Amino acid sequence: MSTARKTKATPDPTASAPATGEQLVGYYREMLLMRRFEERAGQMYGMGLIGGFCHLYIGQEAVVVGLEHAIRPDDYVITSYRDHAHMLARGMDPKGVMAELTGRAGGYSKGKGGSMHMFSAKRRFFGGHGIVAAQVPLGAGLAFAAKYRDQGQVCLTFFGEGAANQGQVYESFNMASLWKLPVVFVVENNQYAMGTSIARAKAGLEFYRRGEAFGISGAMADGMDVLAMKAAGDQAVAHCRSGEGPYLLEARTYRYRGHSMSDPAKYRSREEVAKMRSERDPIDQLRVRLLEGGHADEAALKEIDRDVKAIVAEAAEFAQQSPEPDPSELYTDILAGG
Amino acid sequence: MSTARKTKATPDPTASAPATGEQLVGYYREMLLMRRFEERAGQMYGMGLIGGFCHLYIGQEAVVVGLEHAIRPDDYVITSYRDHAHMLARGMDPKGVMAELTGRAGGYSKGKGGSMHMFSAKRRFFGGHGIVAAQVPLGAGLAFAAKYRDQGQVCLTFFGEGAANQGQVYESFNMASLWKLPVVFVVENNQYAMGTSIARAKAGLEFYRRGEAFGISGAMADGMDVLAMKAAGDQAVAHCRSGEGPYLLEARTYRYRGHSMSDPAKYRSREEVAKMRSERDPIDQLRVRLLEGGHADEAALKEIDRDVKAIVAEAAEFAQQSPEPDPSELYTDILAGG
Amino acid sequence: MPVLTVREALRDAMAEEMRRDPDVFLMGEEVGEYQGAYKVSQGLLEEFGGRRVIDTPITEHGFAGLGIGAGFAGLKPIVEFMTFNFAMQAIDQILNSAAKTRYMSGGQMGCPIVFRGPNGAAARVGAQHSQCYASWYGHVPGLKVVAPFGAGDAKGLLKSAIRDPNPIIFLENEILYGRSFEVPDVADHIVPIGSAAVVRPGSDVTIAGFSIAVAYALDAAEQLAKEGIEAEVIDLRTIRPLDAATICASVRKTNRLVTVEEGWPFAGIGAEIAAIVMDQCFDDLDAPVVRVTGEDVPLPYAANLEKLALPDAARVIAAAKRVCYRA
Amino acid sequence: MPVLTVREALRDAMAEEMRRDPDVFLMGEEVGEYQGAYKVSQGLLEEFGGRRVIDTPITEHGFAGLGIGAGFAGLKPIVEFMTFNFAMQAIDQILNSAAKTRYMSGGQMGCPIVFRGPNGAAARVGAQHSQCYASWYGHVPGLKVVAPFGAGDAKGLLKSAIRDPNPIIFLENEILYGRSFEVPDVADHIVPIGSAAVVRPGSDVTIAGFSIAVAYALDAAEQLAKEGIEAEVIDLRTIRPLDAATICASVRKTNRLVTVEEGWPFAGIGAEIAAIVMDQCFDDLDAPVVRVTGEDVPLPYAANLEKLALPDAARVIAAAKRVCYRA
Ligand SMILES: Cc1ncc(C[n+]2csc(CCOP(=O)(O)OP(=O)(O)O)c2C)c(N)n1
Ligand SMILES: Cc1ncc(C[n+]2csc(CCOP(=O)(O)OP(=O)(O)O)c2C)c(N)n1
Ligand SMILES: [Mg+2]
Ligand SMILES: [Mg+2]
Repeated sequence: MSTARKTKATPDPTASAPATGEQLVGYYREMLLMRRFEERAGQMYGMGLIGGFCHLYIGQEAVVVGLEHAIRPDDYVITSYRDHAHMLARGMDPKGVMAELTGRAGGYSKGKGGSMHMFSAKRRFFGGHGIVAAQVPLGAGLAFAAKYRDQGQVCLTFFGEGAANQGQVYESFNMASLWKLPVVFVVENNQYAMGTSIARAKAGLEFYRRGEAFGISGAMADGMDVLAMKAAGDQAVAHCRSGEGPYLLEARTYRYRGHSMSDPAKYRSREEVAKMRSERDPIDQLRVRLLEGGHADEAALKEIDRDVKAIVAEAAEFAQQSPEPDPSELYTDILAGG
Repeated sequence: MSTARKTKATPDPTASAPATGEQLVGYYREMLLMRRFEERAGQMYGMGLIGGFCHLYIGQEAVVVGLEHAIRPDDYVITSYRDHAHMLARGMDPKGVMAELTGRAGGYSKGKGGSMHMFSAKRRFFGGHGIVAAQVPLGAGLAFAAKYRDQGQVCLTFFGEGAANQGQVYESFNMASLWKLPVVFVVENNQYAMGTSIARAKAGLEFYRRGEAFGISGAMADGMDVLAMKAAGDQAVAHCRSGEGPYLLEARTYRYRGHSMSDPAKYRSREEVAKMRSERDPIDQLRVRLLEGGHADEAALKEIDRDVKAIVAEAAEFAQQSPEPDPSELYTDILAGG
Repeated sequence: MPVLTVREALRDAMAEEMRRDPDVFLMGEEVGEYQGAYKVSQGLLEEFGGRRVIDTPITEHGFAGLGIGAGFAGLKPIVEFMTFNFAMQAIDQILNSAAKTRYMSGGQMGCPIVFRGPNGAAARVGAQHSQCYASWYGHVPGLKVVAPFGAGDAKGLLKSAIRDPNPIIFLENEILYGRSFEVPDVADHIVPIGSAAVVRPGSDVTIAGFSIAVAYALDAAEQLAKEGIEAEVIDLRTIRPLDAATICASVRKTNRLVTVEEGWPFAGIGAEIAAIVMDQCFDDLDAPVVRVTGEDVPLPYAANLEKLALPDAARVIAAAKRVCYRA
Repeated sequence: MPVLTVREALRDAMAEEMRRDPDVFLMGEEVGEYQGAYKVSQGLLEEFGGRRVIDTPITEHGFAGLGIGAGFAGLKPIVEFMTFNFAMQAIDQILNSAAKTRYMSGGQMGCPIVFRGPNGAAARVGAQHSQCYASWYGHVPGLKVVAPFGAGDAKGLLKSAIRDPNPIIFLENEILYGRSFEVPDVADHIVPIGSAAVVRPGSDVTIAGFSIAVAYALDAAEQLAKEGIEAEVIDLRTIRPLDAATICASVRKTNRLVTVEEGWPFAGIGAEIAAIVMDQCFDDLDAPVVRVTGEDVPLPYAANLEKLALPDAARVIAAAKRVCYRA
């Protein structure tokens, strides 16, 4: 019987991955792309070009960028409906993502999946799941496959702190620990599950310690700091890659917008959001670091901004020009070979 | 946000409830009744008088007897399919229980429920549940009702150590802790879930510590010692009754028979079982204590034995004489008032 | 008669029953401070407080089971699922604990509980959020299954459901929440569970549906009337027990039947109705029953495909003409 | 032809496919060391080892999801549910993750997985352990649903299911596990999913059923023959996609149809067949379709009531006579 391994009882806020100036600029570019992409998606939703649910990632960019740089392209990634940025991080084409948001044939799911349900087998992105916490056992299963095939991949399994109360999460913890599956469970703790602040839904220990009962080590990291996330990711991935089994990483982050586009977010004060934005914004923080560290000057950053805007504009354009799926698509892709 | 309350990190094997001679004799009588009842049920199963699944409690008697004496008649009790002894402990009529096993009209469920599905609204026994761990949220719900009505009851919610891996258990822990529900979660750890020994299914901490993540105190107790169970039960119930919320009690026990009557239990050695029986048997242990403490002599114990046998014989007789339910019962009790 | 939205009618039903009976309480995700994900519980936390309007963590399996346990103890829980899609997490508890226990206990143990929330398709929310569960729950003895269309029935049936000693599946529809209907202005408006309503009389063809499908049926009937076909529209209102008598009486008059539902066709409500009607009025049928259903596909997100996947008045009209041999 | 029990046939199917394809693995409660709760996986752990025959904790929701994730990654899991009753814990994953993902991904992401285990009533195991899920799963696009009767079909269909790139619900029957049937003695016995079999030809009435109901149908046919009624018996074998062509061809010949299933009547498989037959061969029907089903009650434990609650040959005979107007 295994017992709990040591868990970092307190987060180490000074942990920070070393990075070259070039890498820092890269992170900046990626985070900015996500920010602008999401802003544009929000606008297009407002214009009626995107329907249904649309969950923006604004504020949380450092989490997925830091972690993506801790893994290999052939590793597995799976997440919830709040998935646009995770796809961009994986290197999926912004055009295909945006066209899926508009429900067009050029979207990653040919328009059939929508914002919450997108995949790229090629980029090893396994969705995009609308059912809260469904991706957690699925992610354990991707890790199971990695281990079964013994090819050394890990699986990053992202879920929200609200999802962390679902029972299937603990079933997955138990199996992942029992079978030493190479899965990093990433709790993106953005403080709210729809209108429910963590304190109202969670009893007991901090999320990163909820694996202890199942012998899973955990740590917390500053989800507003891309280098902290990179450092935490490196550590978590090394743990899994070495065959030691799963790891539980809690990223403390914040979403600036409502839960989805239809949520006015009246359950928190404007001040709370404004304070976060002005003091903790992951992009602003990195921007300062870039300038102060001499890794980039205003002109370079402006150019990145231009580039990113162009990419987003192109994606938006594509997403509006791409035709709706052919009516015949209604009855395709239900079954393989049938 | 609440944090984990202190958990008894190591069980206190010397903890033992004070008991008068009369009480001890009473415990002995109850345990013996359960033992003989189950033996008889096993025989009747062998004779084809009982069908389907039939899960005997032999070996575990100290758990339910010790705990029943820690609660009040108006408290709530709920458990799994391994429920015969829990009903006897609650003071339900052995005739009605046995007649349910034979599927007769005189059974607690008129023969419609069977071994796994029996209830007594009057005795506050809420089943008898065939789906592993289903009773855990249900038990939290009974405790919720107690708290809602503010009448001071607690709910004893029994489940196996195999059931303790089900996700709904952790969902229940979280809610029970969040809302301070007066529920004692009792893990009857009899070492096996069907053919699966604990080590093969459980990662991480001991069961009594699996509530820590949710801020639930726990303790372990010797499930082969009725006084240890009574002492642990007193402590757990006092905790709940005082408004401090749920408590997690793990009883280390052992089942002598197969999982159900159809299990030959080849997954463990005869020696393992024999050792347990000869060294740890809860009834034998109490018998020694009674004799050595001068609370009863051989003659008195023999009389108890006779009484118990008579009760069981009467129950068996009733269970065979009671008619099958009337065919018209097929379509009754589906809905109330319809 | 005052006009209410379905949302308001449902809220009023809960509020009235909570005032009437202190054992009634509401629990679910975001039902309290947020006033309901779709604002159906607007104002209830303010009026009844946190003891009776309870926000749960995201743990459907757990809180459904917890509600059922509370029901066993005699409380009368209303459990809101944010949508019925999420009730799949909890469906074991709904069936094995709520629906079967009365029978398994020989009538001793009841569970007066209402599971409610939106069912079926909303607008562009994709395959995981759009399933219709009417036929699944309708399949199961020990449950009653209700699926109202208008606000009056929503209110009267929900009040009946809350008072009913049995487990009730109460299927709402997100798109209908915002629609307005007249609601009878009586002190205690009750609609009994188990009876369908003829919402439009007609002689040429019967169109039977439930929930939002009634809207398609009524639209279709209007247009059919212009072409000289008088359709009788039946709002089933209750799926289980199904009011076969009302359906068959209508078929005996019109000799033709079209069923309409948003759910998938295979073993759907239309299939059951077709089988019943064949059994009970075979000789009255002048044409085979035609089923209008959601298409047999997971619901697509794309606007054009979603429209193709769901029933509408045009399809009901085509079906009605087909059974009238006027295609 | 060699004679095998259904249990052996299923085991052989898994063993053959595991030998053939290293990506196939088996997981579930007690499938390994215990050799399966009903001994269906006898010998597999010994042959294939713990990497490919995996005992799980009691966490259906979790291990079903884990299996689906492994399927997304291209492995070919066989997930055994000790009984399909316990799959209700996992049904969200089966539908929302396994069945819908291919569609939601525009065809990119597949899930080649088999969920198998006993379905429906066993002997006296009570209401929580006896439900038939054929109509529930049959309802859902994105799944294939298989329910064999004899050992040959059990083997050939399970092999097809394991090779199929789609999620398959494979419904077995505990009582049939011990029954023996001839199994074709070929190297690679495959039965394609989606085709029913006429297992007894006849001209007077068609009797269509699946799983153990085929036994009742065959018994009934024997006895009916003695009374001069020649029944054609159809083993549906696959529930989804249902082989409507074979059923309708038979009905066009016999003009009468009885369906048999152990599940509940409301929106069951019989309802779907009745609706299909009405739609496709209304004019061929000389009598309304009669459904023989499990009674509309949670399954009782008492021996006499259990017998009353389940279909049997006598009821099939009565139904056949009714549609032949020989009652
Ligand atoms: C099983 C299930 N229950 C409820 C919902 C509705 N729902 C969607 S997102 C959400 C909140 C999730 O919060 P969290 O896990 O913290 O993730 P975040 O949205 O903050 O990223 C809820 C309740 C759902 N989609 N699935
Ligand atoms: C959801 C569910 N899964 C599986 C089963 C089959 N089953 C019945 S009892 C059991 C083992 C339970 O073991 P444990 O919880 O330790 O209780 P014990 O039998 O030892 O008292 C299993 C797997 C079931 N009844 N329900
Ligand atoms: Mg959150
Ligand atoms: Mg056990």
